[in-house]
Amino acid sequence: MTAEAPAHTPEHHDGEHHTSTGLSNEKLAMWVFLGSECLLFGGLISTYMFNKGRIGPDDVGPNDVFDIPFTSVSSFVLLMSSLTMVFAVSSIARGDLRGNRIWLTTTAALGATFVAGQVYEFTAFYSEGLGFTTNLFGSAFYALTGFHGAHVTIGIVMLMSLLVMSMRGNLGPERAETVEIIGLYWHFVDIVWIVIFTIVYLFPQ
Amino acid sequence: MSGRARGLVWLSSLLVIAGTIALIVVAIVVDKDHPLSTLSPVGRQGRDIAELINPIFIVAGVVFFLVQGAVLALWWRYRVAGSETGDGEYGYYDDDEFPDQTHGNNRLEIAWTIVPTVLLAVISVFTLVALFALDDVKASDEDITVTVIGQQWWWEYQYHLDGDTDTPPDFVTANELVIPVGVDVALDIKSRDVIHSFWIPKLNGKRDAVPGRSHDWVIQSEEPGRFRGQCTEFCGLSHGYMKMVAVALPTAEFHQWKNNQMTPAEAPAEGTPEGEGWATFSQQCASCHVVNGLTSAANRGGAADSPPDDWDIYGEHNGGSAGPVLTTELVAGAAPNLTHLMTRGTFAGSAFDLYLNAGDHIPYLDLAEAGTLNRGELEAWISNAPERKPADADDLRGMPARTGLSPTDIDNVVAFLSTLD
Amino acid sequence: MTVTDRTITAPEETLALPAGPAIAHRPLGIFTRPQGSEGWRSWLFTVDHKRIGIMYGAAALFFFLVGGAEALFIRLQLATPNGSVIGAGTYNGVFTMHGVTMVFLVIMPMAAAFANYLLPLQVGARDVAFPRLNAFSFWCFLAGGLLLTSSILVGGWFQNAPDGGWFAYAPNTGLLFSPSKGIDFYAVGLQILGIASLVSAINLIVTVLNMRTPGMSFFRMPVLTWMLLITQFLLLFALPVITVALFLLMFDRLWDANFFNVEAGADPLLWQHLFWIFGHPEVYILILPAFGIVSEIIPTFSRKPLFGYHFMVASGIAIGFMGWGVWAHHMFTSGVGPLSVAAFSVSTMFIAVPTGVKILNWLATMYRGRLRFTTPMLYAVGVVSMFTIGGLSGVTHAIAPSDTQQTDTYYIVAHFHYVIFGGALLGLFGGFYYWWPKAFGYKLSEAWGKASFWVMLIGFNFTFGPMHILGLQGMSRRIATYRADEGFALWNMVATIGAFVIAVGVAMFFWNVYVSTRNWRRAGRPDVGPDPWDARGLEWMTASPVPEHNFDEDIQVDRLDHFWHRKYGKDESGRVVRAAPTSEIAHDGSNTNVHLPSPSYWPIVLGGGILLVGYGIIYNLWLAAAGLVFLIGAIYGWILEPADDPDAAGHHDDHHDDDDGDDHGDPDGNGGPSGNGESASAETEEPETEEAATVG
Amino acid sequence: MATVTPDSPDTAHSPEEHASAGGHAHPSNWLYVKVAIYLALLTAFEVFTYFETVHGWGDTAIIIMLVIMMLLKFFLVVAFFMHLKFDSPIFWRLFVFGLILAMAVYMVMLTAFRFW
Ligand code: HEA
Ligand code: HEA
Ligand code: HEC
Ligand code: CUA
Ligand SMILES: [Cu+2]
Repeated sequence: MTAEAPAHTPEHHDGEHHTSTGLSNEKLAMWVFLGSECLLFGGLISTYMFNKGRIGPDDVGPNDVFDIPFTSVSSFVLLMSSLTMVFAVSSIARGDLRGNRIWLTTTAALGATFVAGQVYEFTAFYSEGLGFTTNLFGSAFYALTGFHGAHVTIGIVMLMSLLVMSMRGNLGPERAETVEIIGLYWHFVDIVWIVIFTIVYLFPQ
Repeated sequence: MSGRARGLVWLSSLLVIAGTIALIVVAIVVDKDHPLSTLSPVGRQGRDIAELINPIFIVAGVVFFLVQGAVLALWWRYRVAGSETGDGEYGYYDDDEFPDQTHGNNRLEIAWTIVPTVLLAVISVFTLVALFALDDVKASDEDITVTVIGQQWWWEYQYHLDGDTDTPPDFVTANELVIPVGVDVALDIKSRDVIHSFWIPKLNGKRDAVPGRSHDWVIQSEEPGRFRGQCTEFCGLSHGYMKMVAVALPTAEFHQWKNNQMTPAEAPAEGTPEGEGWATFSQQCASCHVVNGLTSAANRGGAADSPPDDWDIYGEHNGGSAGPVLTTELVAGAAPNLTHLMTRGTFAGSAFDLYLNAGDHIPYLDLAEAGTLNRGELEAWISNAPERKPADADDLRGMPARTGLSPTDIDNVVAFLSTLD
Repeated sequence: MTVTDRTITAPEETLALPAGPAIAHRPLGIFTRPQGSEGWRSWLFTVDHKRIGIMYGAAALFFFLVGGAEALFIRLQLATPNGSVIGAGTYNGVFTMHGVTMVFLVIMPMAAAFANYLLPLQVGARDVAFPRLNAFSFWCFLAGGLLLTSSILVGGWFQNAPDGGWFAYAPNTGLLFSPSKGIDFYAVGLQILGIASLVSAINLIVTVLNMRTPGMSFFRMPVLTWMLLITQFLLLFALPVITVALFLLMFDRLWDANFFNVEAGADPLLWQHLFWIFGHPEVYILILPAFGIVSEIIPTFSRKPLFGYHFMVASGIAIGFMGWGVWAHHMFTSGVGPLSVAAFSVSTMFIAVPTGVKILNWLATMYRGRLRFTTPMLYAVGVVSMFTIGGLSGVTHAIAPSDTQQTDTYYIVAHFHYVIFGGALLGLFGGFYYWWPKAFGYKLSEAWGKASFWVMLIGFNFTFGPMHILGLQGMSRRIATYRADEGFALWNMVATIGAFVIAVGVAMFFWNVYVSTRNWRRAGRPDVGPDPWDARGLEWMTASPVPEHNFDEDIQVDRLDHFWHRKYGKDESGRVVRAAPTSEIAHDGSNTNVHLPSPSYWPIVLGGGILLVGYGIIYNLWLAAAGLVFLIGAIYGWILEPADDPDAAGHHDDHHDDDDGDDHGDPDGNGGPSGNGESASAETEEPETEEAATVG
Repeated sequence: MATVTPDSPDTAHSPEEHASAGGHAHPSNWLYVKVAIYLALLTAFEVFTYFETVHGWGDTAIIIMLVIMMLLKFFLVVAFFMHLKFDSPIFWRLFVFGLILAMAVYMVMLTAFRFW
């Protein structure tokens, strides 16, 4: 070989994206990541369960602050955002870009409603005397729900980004999988809340 | 490398390995009797543990020699002599040197899965038996129970002669835990700040002192003696200097010691060096140190002469023997009760000897007569403790420097302390 | 200093990094991708798994010097009773940083070096699944490492170094008891390192699952690939646990939360559980890569296939599984109940079974082999021998009652240095010698290598052997000094001398690298050939150093040790004979038409952002907020970046580049005619061999 | 070197199984709506138990019921919304492995505090 640029002989296997399992890398990565997230939320939930009762008799406890009807509604909102997310995925798979945009927006809006509810809840609790530093219940509660809220927020940001891409014409049916993957994340955040809602709010204290 | 040189390396390494092993064996067998050795137990629990582990050491030793022997034998037997730089035609090996290409042997694999499994199953049976037996030893309720409180970086012992840890202790001492020979003494191990670990290797294994928790432990010595210990959970700056001593006394002497401990101190006459020392002490030191009969929580607003009345770790009785402590001072404020300082052989977390030439002198009460006061160390301690033993005095952890004291003051204080026997 | 003196193929070159027109700047500004494969900038922006692997290795070696220097300070301080070389405060920082550095900044990144370099090669892939993310992992790791290490210096020598021990037990690490910034550095640093490892774990798992070359079924993968895969799974599931623990600690320290505030009713054992649920899998994260390396080296130099391949794989998996059920053996004295102690004691013991299977299979591989004790082989056999010692002392710890005597003594210190130094580190060093020719095109000197091995081995045994005795004699760990009358003086002195002998051995390794490189260059950079050891894995089936595109064409694998079986067959009598010369089988790296993912600015930018956030959390939350904004900007830059440089050569993206899928169907992604007219290999200084690109 | 027959490839291992990814049918929107209705009903019932507590059921009974409903909801979302029911079993295994590991490890940890 000489110093000149070598000839470009085309590779015979074209740039086809085939993988050993036939599954896409991105989706596989997301599932692997979600497997890992189980341990993260598991740790936070156990920390909460371990600590919620470790408060003095006169301390602010779960029964003093929880407003179950309110939280039930916001939980329901988040639950339904999973449905709209599914619609977003199926619409883009069908090539229905308008529908996709509508459902993405709805999902993000429902998510935002949930986060807003959480912010409201936090301020209400705070005014009732439960701060992050008040006691172990407070610390554990805010840490757990705060982590979840952060996850939802990141999800909303991703949905909005998708929306912007879609508006600019960069989110066609060929990218349905991107939407699906972000959807997986979204659903995961939802199922985490299913667990949190039951364990944190509904379990008899 | 030439074959010769290689042989030399081979030989010398063998020698080194063999030598090391020999040294280890010698060290373990002959060199047993160290003050903290786990290999020469004196307490029943320590002995039980040793009896459990010694055969396991032997099993491990057998596996060790089998594996190392196999490595050496394979090396010796199957080594390809000659050049190892790999000038074979196709790379590293010449083409005709092929051993049998065995891929495996299921029977062998199963065998060497099962054999260790069985071996370990046997070991675990013994382990479990020993474990629950050791756990089972609970001193009866009326026996002496000592609440052991770790704090940065010394130990406090609160003696409950009736075994009831819910009432105020009969007396409080520090760093040297005195027990009667042959008796299982129950310990109730706690901490005032961070995690420590109480360990007198010759008597029993260790048990962590975890704040907010209370751990039961038992300690027993079959012979009289002074046994060294060391805090073994890393607890901050002076962890290395946080030691302790257990002293086992024959029953009669133990009672003598105990009765002495319950006697309050008396104020020295005014005008004497001791009296001067007491005056200085009451200004400079009594804010932290209790001397029963002389100082107490009084200096902080409590009643004089009252026995130390705070023994909880946290909660309403914040503080411990030094009296109420503000929560912001959680970690500090407690200081060793000095009422019978001179009956101890060591001070400041047993990091320093209180007496010179005392050796392992027994009985305990005679320590003062047997040795001479380690005056230099004590004076150095009083004038600048953090220099002798690192401390965080600003954060009220450890004893602050008293550099304001003149040499005479210190002499007087030491004279006063010498009366505390 | 034997360097194979092959035919001289190229003129002598200097090692200086070429400053040539490496990165061309083009009008799209930050949204173009950098280009080119030489010069230091090409390393900063590379997404090539091999270069990333090499950078991991280099960084790990650097940190090894740091951690080793700390170890030497420990040994100096402890050499004599009442030592006063460094004070107690500094000592606490030194041993904590030593432990943290060695575990998180030496062994783990060294393993990552091999994982990055070798995993794709061993499964016959062109690169990892997500090359840019891979680069990000490295820079993120480096950010975390530098942040942690900087704690030694900021605000004065060891004033702000973490000083709570590497497992940082609460509440000693709370603000009340540890008011310096040290624990903040610890928490933030480990958090950053955790992100790096987690991202890399996901990446490598997907790589192994998805990027295998045709025919490379799971049970045709080399054992190293298996062990690295298991390691990645352990990381995947263990890291979130310590993430939780570290967050709780940070919340306590930063915002007065109560998780470890005993006064508020907290139980400090929570930290211990969370730490060791992570911590025990972590120790297998440290050892499994080395087990994999040993499983590659021993067959090669025994000239036999690995004995009991399936059992080796299965035992690795078993170790990975069982590693999750034993964590409380670090807490036998901390007050967990007797039932827990019993359960964890027994479960711990049985880990000896799968590990023993490994040891015995290695021995069986050597049995009736043709053993050649090259340097890598010495290291591998060293692992078999030394790890066993550490493993056996591990089993004695598992006996819970006797562990109450051993825990937190030097007996434990001896145990874990035997398994970590004698197992993990020796294995990884063996790996350096073994794959060095693959990565750089020349072998390290055997003479220096062997000498350095023996010096290290002897020093190692003199350092840590006596610690068994010290521990049983009652010497506690983490004590800055000990009393003269405690009887520890002799063996401590021996250990200190041993440590300096190790240091000489380590220095000899670095010297070896230097002289071997020099000699090789002086000799005109002789070609070591694709397969210098007559080895078995696919990585040996391509040129050395590995060309940027790895393989000239996809390999169709038809069995375990595919490459070996292409080289050798059997004649009628069943004797093994050569079937074809290596040169015919191995790729020569001449296919320059493979399109590779373009380099990218963003991974390193993101790493910088993370560093900013890290310091911000420690010193000033406004800075952290600014860093976060920067970070988010960088993430969008990353996403918006075109999949390909429009000017770059080549046409087809050989595989997915990224996680976001943004690269598909990018309108102008498939670049037109190559503006600079260079492909990766055309730019190398030495067209003949392509070595320079990787070596420089 | 005499006639060389190359080693025959090992037949013990069948070549890699390729999951046919293209084939999975996307369920219809109506199915999703049905799932959502179930989810809503379950949630309603969950919340109902909370108020019913006031009338005094046993705590354990309530907890068991809540956990069952929680798991139902959980797996409904996972199976249908996240497509795990229709998608490659590899995803399922990866995710469930993490899930079970998390549950096992943390449950052992929590019970160790309480009972052991
Ligand atoms: C590379 C890392 C590594 C590895 C692989 C291991 C492997 C093992 N470890 Fe170790 N360990 C550490 C790193 C490691 N450890 C560290 C860093 C610490 C201290 C943390 C700290 O406190 O700072 C520690 C601490 C530690 C403790 C806690 C001690 C204490 O603090 O009180 C225990 C207790 O059980 C333990 C046990 C074991 C066991 C049983 C194994 C087993 O996996 C070993 C199995 C191997 C063999 C047994 C040898 C080969 C087997 C045969 C030849 C078969 C035949 C054998 C028999 C039948 C016995 N280790
Ligand atoms: C992970 C791997 C690892 C490795 C490789 C090592 C390597 C070494 N360790 Fe390790 N060590 C740990 C992990 C490791 N250690 C851990 C986890 C702890 C527990 C920490 C804790 O308790 O929190 C510990 C604790 C520990 C202690 C106990 C401290 C204490 O409890 O008080 C000691 C004491 O001797 C020690 C010594 C050594 C020595 C002498 C080496 C030697 O092998 C080092 C050899 C390397 C060198 C000597 C480097 C060579 C350097 C040069 C040639 C030149 C110097 C360079 C410059 C100045 C730039 N270590
Ligand atoms: C702010 C509190 C404080 C003051 C004031 C103080 N000390 Fe101390 N002292 C301590 C603490 C805490 C210890 C335990 C330190 C250690 O072992 O690390 C201690 C230990 C001692 C010991 C060793 C006790 C033993 O049993 O081991 C002696 C003796 C002593 N102090 C004497 C004095 C004298 C004399 C003064 C005054 C001149 C004084 N102290 C003032 C807190 C104090
Ligand atoms: Cu107290 Cu260590
Ligand atoms: Cu462990």
